[in-house]
Amino acid sequence: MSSMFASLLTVLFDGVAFGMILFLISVGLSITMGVMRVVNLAHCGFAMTGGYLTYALTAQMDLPFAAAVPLAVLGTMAIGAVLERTVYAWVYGQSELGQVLMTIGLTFVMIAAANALFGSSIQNIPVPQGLRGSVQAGPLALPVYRLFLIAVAAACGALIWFALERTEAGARLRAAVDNARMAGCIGINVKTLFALTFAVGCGFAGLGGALGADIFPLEPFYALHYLVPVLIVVSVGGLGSIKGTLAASLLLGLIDTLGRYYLPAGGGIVIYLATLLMLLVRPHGLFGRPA
Amino acid sequence: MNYAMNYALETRGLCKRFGAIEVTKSVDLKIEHGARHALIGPNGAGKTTLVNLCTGMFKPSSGAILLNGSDITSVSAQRRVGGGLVRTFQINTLFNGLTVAENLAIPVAQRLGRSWKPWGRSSGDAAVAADVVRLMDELNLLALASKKIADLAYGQRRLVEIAIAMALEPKVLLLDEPAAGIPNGESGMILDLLERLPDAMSIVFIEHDMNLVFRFARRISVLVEGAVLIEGSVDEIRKDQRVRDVYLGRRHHD
Amino acid sequence: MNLQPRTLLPAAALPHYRLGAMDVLPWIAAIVAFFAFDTYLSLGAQILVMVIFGLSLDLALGFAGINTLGHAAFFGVGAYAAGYWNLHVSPEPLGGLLAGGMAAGVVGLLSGWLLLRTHGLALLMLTMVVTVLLHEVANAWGSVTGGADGLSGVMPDPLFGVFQFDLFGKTAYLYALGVLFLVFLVVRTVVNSPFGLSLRGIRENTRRMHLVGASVHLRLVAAYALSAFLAGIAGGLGAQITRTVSLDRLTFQLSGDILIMLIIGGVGRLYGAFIGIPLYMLMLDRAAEVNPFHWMFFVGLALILLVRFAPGGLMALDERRRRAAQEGTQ
Amino acid sequence: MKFRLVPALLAGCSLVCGMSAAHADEVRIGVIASFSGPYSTWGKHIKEATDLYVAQQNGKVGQHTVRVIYKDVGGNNPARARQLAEELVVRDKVQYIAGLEFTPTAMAVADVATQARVPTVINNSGTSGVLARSPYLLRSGYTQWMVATPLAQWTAAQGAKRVFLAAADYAPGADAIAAYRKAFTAAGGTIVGELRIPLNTTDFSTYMQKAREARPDTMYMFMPVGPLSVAFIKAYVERGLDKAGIKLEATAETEESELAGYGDAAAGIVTALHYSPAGTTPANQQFVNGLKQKYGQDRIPNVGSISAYDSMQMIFQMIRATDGKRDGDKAMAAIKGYKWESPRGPVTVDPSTRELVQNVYIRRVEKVNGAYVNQPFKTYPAIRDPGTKVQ
Repeated sequence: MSSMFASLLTVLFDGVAFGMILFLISVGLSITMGVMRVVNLAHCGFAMTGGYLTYALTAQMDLPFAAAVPLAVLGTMAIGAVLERTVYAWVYGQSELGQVLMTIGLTFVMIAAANALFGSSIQNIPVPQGLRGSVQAGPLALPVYRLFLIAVAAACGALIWFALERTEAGARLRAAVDNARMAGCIGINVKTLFALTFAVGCGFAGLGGALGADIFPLEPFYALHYLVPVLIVVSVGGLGSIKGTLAASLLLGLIDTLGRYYLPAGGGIVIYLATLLMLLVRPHGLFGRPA
Repeated sequence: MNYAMNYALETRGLCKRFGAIEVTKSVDLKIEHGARHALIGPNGAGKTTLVNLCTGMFKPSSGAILLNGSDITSVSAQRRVGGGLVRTFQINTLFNGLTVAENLAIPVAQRLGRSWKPWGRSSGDAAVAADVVRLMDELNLLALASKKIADLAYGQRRLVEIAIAMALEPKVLLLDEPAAGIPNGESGMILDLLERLPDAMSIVFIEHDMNLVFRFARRISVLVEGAVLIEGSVDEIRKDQRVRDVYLGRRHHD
Repeated sequence: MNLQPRTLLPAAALPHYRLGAMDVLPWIAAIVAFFAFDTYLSLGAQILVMVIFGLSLDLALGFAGINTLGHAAFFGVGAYAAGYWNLHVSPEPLGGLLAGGMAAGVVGLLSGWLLLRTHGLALLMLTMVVTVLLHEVANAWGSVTGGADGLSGVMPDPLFGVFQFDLFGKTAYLYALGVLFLVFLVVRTVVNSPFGLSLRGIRENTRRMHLVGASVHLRLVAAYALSAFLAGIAGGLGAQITRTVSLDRLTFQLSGDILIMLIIGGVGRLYGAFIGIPLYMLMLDRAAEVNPFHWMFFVGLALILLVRFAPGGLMALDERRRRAAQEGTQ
Repeated sequence: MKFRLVPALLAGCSLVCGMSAAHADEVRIGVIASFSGPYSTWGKHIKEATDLYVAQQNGKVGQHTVRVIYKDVGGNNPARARQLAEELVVRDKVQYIAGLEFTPTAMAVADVATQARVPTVINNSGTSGVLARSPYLLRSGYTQWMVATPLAQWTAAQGAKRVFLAAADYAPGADAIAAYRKAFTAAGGTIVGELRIPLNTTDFSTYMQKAREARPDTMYMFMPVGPLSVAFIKAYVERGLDKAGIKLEATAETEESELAGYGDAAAGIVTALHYSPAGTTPANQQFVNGLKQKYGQDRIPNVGSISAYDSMQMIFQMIRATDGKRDGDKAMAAIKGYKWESPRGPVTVDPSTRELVQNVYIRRVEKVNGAYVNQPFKTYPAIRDPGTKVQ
């Protein structure tokens, strides 16, 4: 009986850890889609960029993990900012279809670039010794790296929440989300704000790509493989809602993990069925507002 | 039904709350057959909300709406149109990518029951085309027939906005600021149009242009803060001190 | 009043896609290709299948304004149904085609009924989720779909009992061309009809359409189901021509691909599919010959530039050029 | 404008057609593989090994020049595979087809091979019974039955009693599980649990939990080479199954080109396969060194390379037997019973099933000169495909 309970706890823990990585990768997309109303299918490409930068810095240039990850995040942000001011700026006024087309094109370019630079096989980001292995918590053996992931993702969530709710920049951003034209009228530099927000969103994705590489292996088609779950998280959570993205990530992580544990035969179906039902009941997501 | 007279459109104790804010407060409106009834009031008085409630775009918090004596409170917006209740919008709500003739062919085909036919010409048949031509002729739109809405001048779009409603041959027509945004010199165009509407059609209109209201309306309701302040004939309203205070007041106190 | 409506109205007022010299062009091109490129007919037949698929998408997306990332669901269901029909019911090809269309049409009807109450991003996501869900179902339901191995050994009988499906793809090509012609006639008739006009009305302004008294949801469901039916025909045709059905017919990626191809040609223009799809598929085929490792880079770059310089697709580019020329002469 | 284009195109086409009709003494081989898309590693390995073999033979069989024409199928896309096969036969007039990395693409090509009587050597398909689809099909790879059976026998011989089976949920996975189960239970062992894992899985920790709860002494896995295998093995280590004393067994998942992606996680995994690049025979030295000289020191052959290399060996033999003439039936008759010394060891084409009869090696992932390799330590000689008889 107690072993069954221990398994359940382990599965729950895995669900939470899986959800937190999804959160880390998705939260940037939720913010940028909420603020700029751009259907950005290239978002996972930024997560991949973060992963490959970390790989290049650690495995190829022998930098320590703790230095490589922040540098990779900054690098992803810079690439994001440049792209926002160029190709993304072209599609702000366009229809959703134009945005879909442009961002798919951008994804293709990213995949081809990753393939040309790093080859088509999987690259491993070496995790530092201190983060390997597991700790014993009662009957449970919890992997240290997953605990670390949960902690980082939770810290990021708290940071974003604080920045949005408690700072001047956050207030400006929320104003811009509500009404970009109005925000421009009251002296907010919307262009800079958007570029900055986009860069930050890409930065979080890059962090997710770098830290999550153990669960989402790094290869050129990363940018397309994990697009579906990320889009699901963002739309179930509701665009622009941090709370929603967190809730959706955890919910989907748990549904997926529990579904696979208790219903191994229908493992792949459960999550999509759940998503379908949630979106039918709440088309704007758990915490989203109608546009 | 023992009503000596039923109204073309009637609201009974109509209320609408958005959260804690009550935007429509127990409005009893009675629109007679063939009416020319103006709804006036300052900005934010709840005039457009009232139109939205009548046409089914909002659900009332309480109260009832009757069309020609029958309760339509829970009837869908689309069905109310079938019952003869049609509106226009303060902000042009047109089929921008289509031509003027197509903009009119859609409601005409809908009225004539041809809009589900999946073959044949888009104009349906001769009956639809003839009706579209007649409408455009009446509104002097024939020259613009093949222009897309996006290529029209603002005033011309305003005409199409009303023409779409007319194409449905409504029994009750709700016009939300038909002359909104039209330069003073050109509002005569709209007035001409309004004066040529069939007598049997009951018309409710929201308007800020007082010249237009006083020339065209026979009865006026004054809305203030979501409630009807007073209702009466043009002369009664013109003379009423409360209306002057509330609505025209500021000018007198300056 | 005794007006002769048609003489009073200029032709452009209620535009009817009149048949002109331009309408013969694609068909002549297809027939010339049959003789001139007789060793490319397998590729040609697959292009024709995708053009049918693209036309079906154009009906939903371009004319009814239904934004979807899930049209592969219908293509895939049609392919599986036609494949299953061929293996277990009858190898006669036309019946299989109809079975594919009907199966997809039913899925379109049901999913449309549920999904088409939403719009915008929610609709994009829901259509995508339906596709991945069906993909998972096909993967799990091995007894019918063959799971990840798909259906193989699909062997259609000779067409009309006479024309054997040959190695050169001659029968397949002409069969696909014939089906494309019929599908084109259906789509062309529907979008030009009063029903088609009401669909364009919904696309242009859903709110006003409600307040003209039109049953928007029903119309969208009808258009979506018809579009699904035609996509199912395309899927079934593909299954018969390639003699296999596999999970890749039912992927989110295929939905994306067909969307890209259609947008390149131009959405809501009837001939967009005829331009974008052959162009894209020929480009891919050539790229695969020249340098397959890097084709994605150039395709991606082309897409970005297309969005920048020809937002409405290639046909819109042509339209703009003509309009500019017109203004120049005035 | 438009009408001037058509004659130009016609002229261009006839030029191309005219050119392809020349060189009567050129024997053409079509290779269908994934040079783009998520599986492009396959295409790369296949092309390099194919080119190496042809170069080592100076591009000739006797007087006949051999030309290889590559076609990109871009992944597991049977519809495109069939189209390319038709084009190779119709337009490029090839006499042989090779390549093909997945069971569905192999099956899609089967009836083109029959119709055109073109001998076709499938490089990789793990499902038994595929060759029954056409009398012109050959396979230069292996089947899951071929490798899982000896592995289960070896495991039982080591004294293992309880084995847990985890396989990707598609046909080769089902074969892998069935083969292992049959051989292991026949040897007196117990299968304590079995999991079919969907191909869209990203997080394997839940499955590790299930496996752990079954308390096996050994876990046998089957996953497609690539992201799924990497994620599976990493989850195995992260969950501490290795520390809990559960040994991991696999087949092709630990191939050398992917080993770097595992970090240290793959160390100690025991696998069974028909080939190891660490083999020390002269034929293998020649093969491995040839690849390194031609493409760089970091090149290590994998199952795709060895299959492509040996498929060329088989095709060259058929060209010899038919003296370069197009005669599929004669070629097929000649290849049955063909024996040669491959880099993988001695190989025979089974005359009755057309499958290869070949050695299977039990290997362990070990660090040699600072890099992980699959070190073979036991040989099961001359294995016939047990799956073909079972079915």
